[in-house]
Amino acid sequence: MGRKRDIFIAAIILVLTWEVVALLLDSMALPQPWEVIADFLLKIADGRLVDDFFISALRAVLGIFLAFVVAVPLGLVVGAAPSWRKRISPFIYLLYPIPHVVLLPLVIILFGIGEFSKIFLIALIVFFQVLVTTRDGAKNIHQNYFYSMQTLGATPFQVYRHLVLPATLPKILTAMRISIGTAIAILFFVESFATAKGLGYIIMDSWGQSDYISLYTGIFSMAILGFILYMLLDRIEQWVCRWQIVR
Amino acid sequence: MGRKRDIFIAAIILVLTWEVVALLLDSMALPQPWEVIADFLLKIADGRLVDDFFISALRAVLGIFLAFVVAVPLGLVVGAAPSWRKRISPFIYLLYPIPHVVLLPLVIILFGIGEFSKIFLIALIVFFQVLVTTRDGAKNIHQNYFYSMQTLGATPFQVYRHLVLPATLPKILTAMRISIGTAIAILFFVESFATAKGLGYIIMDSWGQSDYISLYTGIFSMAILGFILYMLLDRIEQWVCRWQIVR
Amino acid sequence: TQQLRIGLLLIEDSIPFWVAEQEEYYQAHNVDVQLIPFLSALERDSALAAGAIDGAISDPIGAILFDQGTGRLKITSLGLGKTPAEGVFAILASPKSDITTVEQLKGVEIAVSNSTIIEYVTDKLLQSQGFSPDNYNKIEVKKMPIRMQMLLSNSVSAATLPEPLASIAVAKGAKILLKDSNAEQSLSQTVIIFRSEVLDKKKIAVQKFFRAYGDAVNSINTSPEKFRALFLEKGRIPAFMADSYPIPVYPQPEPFSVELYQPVIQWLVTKGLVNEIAYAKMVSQDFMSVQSHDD
Amino acid sequence: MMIDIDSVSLSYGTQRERKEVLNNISFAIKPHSICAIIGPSGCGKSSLLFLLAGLRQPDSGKIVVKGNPRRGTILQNYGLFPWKTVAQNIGLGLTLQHMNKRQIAEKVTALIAEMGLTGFDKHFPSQLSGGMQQRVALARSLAIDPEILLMDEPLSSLDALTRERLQNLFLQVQKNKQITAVIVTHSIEEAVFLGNTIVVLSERPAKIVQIVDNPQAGDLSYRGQEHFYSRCNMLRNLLREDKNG
Amino acid sequence: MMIDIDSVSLSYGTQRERKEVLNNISFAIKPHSICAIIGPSGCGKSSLLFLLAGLRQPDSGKIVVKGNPRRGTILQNYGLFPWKTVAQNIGLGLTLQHMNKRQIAEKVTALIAEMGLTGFDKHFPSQLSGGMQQRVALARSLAIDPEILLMDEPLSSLDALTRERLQNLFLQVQKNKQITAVIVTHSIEEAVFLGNTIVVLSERPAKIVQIVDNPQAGDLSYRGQEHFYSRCNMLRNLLREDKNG
Ligand SMILES: Nc1ncnc2c1ncn2[C@@H]1O[C@H](COP(=O)(O)OP(=O)(O)OP(=O)(O)O)[C@@H](O)[C@H]1O
Ligand SMILES: Nc1ncnc2c1ncn2[C@@H]1O[C@H](COP(=O)(O)OP(=O)(O)OP(=O)(O)O)[C@@H](O)[C@H]1O
Ligand SMILES: [Mg+2]
Ligand SMILES: [Mg+2]
Repeated sequence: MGRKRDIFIAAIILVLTWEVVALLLDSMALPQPWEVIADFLLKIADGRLVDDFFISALRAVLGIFLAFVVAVPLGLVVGAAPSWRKRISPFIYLLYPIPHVVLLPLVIILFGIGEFSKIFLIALIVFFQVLVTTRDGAKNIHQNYFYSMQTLGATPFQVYRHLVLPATLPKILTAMRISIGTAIAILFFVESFATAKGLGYIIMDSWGQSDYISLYTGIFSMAILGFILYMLLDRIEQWVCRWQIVR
Repeated sequence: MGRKRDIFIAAIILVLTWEVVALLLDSMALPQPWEVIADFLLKIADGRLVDDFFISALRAVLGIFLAFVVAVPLGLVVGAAPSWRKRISPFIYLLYPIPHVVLLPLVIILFGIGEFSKIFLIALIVFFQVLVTTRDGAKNIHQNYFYSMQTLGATPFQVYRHLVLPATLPKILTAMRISIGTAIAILFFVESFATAKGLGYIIMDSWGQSDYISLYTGIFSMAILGFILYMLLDRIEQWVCRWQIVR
Repeated sequence: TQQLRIGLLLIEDSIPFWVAEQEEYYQAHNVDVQLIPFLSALERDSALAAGAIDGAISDPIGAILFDQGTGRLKITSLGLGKTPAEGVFAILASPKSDITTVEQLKGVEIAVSNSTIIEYVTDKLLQSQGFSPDNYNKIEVKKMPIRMQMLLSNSVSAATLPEPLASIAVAKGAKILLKDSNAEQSLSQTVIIFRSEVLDKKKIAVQKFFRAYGDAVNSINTSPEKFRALFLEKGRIPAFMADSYPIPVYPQPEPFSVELYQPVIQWLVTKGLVNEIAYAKMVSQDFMSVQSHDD
Repeated sequence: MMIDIDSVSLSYGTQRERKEVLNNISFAIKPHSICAIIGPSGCGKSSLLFLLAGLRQPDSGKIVVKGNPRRGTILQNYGLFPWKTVAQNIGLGLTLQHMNKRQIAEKVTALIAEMGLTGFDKHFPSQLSGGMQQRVALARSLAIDPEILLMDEPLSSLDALTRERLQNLFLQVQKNKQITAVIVTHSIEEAVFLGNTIVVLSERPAKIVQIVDNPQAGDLSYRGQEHFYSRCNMLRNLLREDKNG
Repeated sequence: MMIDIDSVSLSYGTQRERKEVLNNISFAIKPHSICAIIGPSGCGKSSLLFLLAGLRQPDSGKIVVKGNPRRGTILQNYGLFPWKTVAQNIGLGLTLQHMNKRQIAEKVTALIAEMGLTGFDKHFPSQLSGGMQQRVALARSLAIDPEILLMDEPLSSLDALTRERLQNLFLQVQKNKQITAVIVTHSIEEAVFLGNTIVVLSERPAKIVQIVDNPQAGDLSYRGQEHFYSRCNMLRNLLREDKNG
């Protein structure tokens, strides 16, 4: 399949670039790929990394899920209904640009130091990205579609179900892609308290010890985790957005 | 104007909510709004905060600018040309989900510890969000528009100039919104080395001293900075997307 | 003239560096020193790894972990911490817990930062009280402010914190159970480290730097109050203890001693974090010999 | 279902740049009759239909519809949902009314056959030709058994034969179900064949040029008669005179 | 500009579910003539035009156009750019050819006037009626002075009078500039009035039913003559027979 080949070529190019840069820089801060891949395979083989991988995956996915469950419906309503948009947008604009990781102490007070705080923090950060993307997507639906719905006597809920949601779906998938990147990228932060498991923990722990090979093993694992999620998402997109492909 | 009123109401509601939560929690981790606002006004009045505000704004804006200059053209091409999309997407999928802040040592090797490293790090993180959003936007342009361009004998560049760019503009603005949020939110990270200026520095520094009033003054300033940028963006949108409003 | 870029954390240990700059001792000794502030050890180590700074202020654990026996850097001098009294760490109990004695820490979770001086001091303090490693549990919380906040909100019952956070926590009701300033021997020190490459290539500059540093130490020790403002600013001392906070007596730069080195390397080896590294390989003696004691 | 249009006016644009589109339009549509609206391109026919469908409010005047009849509407640009298949698009109105799935499927299948779209039920609108899309839109508005049917050039993209067949089909349904219908058309022949009354509008801003009574409309044999052609010519002249004078 | 269509076939869909649309179509279009294509809705007329415009490639067979003539094309759905004003849309082809701004403005203004769109130059397509949008599309393809003009139902949304006026305008331009034109239309009258040759296609998959020579086409007085009507009836019968038999 052409797709598999493209991925393979991309991976090769990335590793080669990495190798060349590592050789040129010759610095402990960028180990060579073979060192990292050997470390990665070793840790996978002896099972150490497997747990971390799955626990991080779970945290990221649950965080994204939590954010979507709230942000998508809200984004659809805020985007599609101008009166809501006017009222809610100032909140988004005031609350989005603050660094939510700094609110960690607050999150801990509210939800304790368990898993939920971690998932909540991921959800909180992803939430705004999903909200803004969904809102902007729903805003740009052509008025004629609303007219068609209206002439068919749709209730407001039906308008969301049959028009706003499917029309915004491609943008929601974009939001999902951005979320995956963000959620994984902030694991290193949310896994720096009250846990000794997870790719984020590995990264911070090795970074603290200046163990750059482990650090890059963590990064490498995250790239793979993200990649797997992206592939899944592409599958989903091919299914739910069939109508865009056939045209 | 209704808009100003909406913003005002939103601000009031936020401050009131904050007040109530602060009173309920009664924790140093969440000071009361009046303490923070007083501190903010004092620091603005004596000029201390003004520098920080502008230097942070500059770093964020330059980072976003740098990211856009590269990511938008790339995203347009990758989105609109299926062959490019197939080839470049694996790179995006492999490189996006890694926590780019962890690449700090690498960035420092390449660009030193001066201003440029800070701006570059912001740009790097924002880059992928813009790339993904632009790409997905350009992907969803209806084939008929391409046919129209083709019948008019447009060169590939003209297709981008007259079709792909304007059609993707609403999504690019969405990307801009997400970038603003992200860029400001990661200031706290990029301003924690080799600088003693900036809102991010204030936040991390006060956090380190558990000076939560200063911390929230920093957060508060960031919210305002973001808000100002969002208002500017809404203005720009009203101008460049006139055709969407009139319909 | 050769330039030295030195990474500093905003702690009281780095005051002599700033004093030397303010009093123009670097110029006096004809060395160009650029001081670069960092908010945490992580960014400092990144800059060090990237070669963007030549030297830094650090702690022995961090320095040895960074080096890993590769000879990338050397501990060039001791900063604060020669005597136990200069210790800055404390194990504290949460305001809302009923823990009041060290004994009650048994079986309790203590928030620390793994593989750092924090964990080291915690182990040492508790073991000096007769605890065995399985008497207590450590819970990982990397970021200092979060650890403190967790302590104050009773999310954890105990935590190890450095000054000035320990004092702030006490002011908020936390109870000090153990302090390394009360220990029988010095447990925590700061050290000045340089990259080996720099020590080779800019030997003279480093020597000059230490002379300037020594001058600054003298100035501070002679009239500490003169530098209180600078001390409060660069040491990031919270306002509520600004006036009462004692300015320590800074020692002249001197080599990091074997006595201080041994327990650290042993702890690291026992934990499996590094292989044994010979004292002479890690610690440099060269730069103090030229030190003139002109006070 | 009596529809009463009472001194309706409408403008587009901002205060600064107003374009008047409908200028004091009044007429009534008798229950169970077909009203055809003709007029030059851009005069305001679609705008008038928007008002009748309740999609916009007039600047002044009012539109009174007795009771709360089920309305079927076909907009000029089909308004199909690209993410729904032909069958889903046609059945949408019924789905919204919570009719059960089997009944919907039956009704949709019958309509697809009548529209000559058999075999295309699982296609998306983008896979259809222009005329096929238009037939889907027609089927969708017929599916809900409307009491009032508002149609904006519903057959404009169809070839002559298909068009005639669907005109006949429409007439039959309209008579059986006693539908009150408004059809905007640019085909004078279509207006004369279908419209019990024909409303002739002037250039923008649209005023009523004349309301023509057309008692023979809907008679299948009408199309061949001489009377039919003279009617058409009369309307053509009306339009031409309005344009020139 | 001779256009030669040689045993062209086309299918849509996947291997599993193929729909044949064009079945072995061959005919030639004489230079400087107008070729009208008629056939039932959904038979494949637009698809054939796509092939002529080079927007798709046939599955088999080939289309030969001598030289590299400037082609103007009007697709069935107008294909206007919603983010460009009327003036920008009409001038787009010229802008792409780097003509200077003043010349473009002049040409565009003249075309806007001819299309009866004066005053709408700064409007966006969404602010126009269906027929006005169609006129903009026509103007856009005329602006580039095409040597070949391919039009898919270019006048379908226009009222009878505007339509006739634009047919006459088109004829005049076609003769002056010696354009070779292909017009897909569902109006038999339009095909007979404009088409020097009329290609009649069958139901999908489209085969050629007959190629009708129509020497009187383009004669302004033709429309009134009896001969005109009998031609129309002949074509209507051709189509009907194909459908039924
Ligand atoms: N993208 C597509 N995918 C699948 N089938 C298609 C596609 N485009 C067109 N078709 C099919 O091709 C056939 C011919 O379509 P085409 O648009 O050429 O018809 P047409 O003769 O122009 O019809 P009309 O007069 O209604 O415009 C139709 O049956 C249609 O369903
Ligand atoms: N959203 C809008 N904003 C501004 N002007 C508009 C808008 N919609 C329609 N118009 C104007 O209103 C006038 C009438 O439009 P309308 O669509 O009602 O015409 P129509 O009679 O249906 O024409 P056609 O036969 O071409 O479809 C046109 O001049 C058009 O420019
Ligand atoms: Mg209309
Ligand atoms: Mg067609």
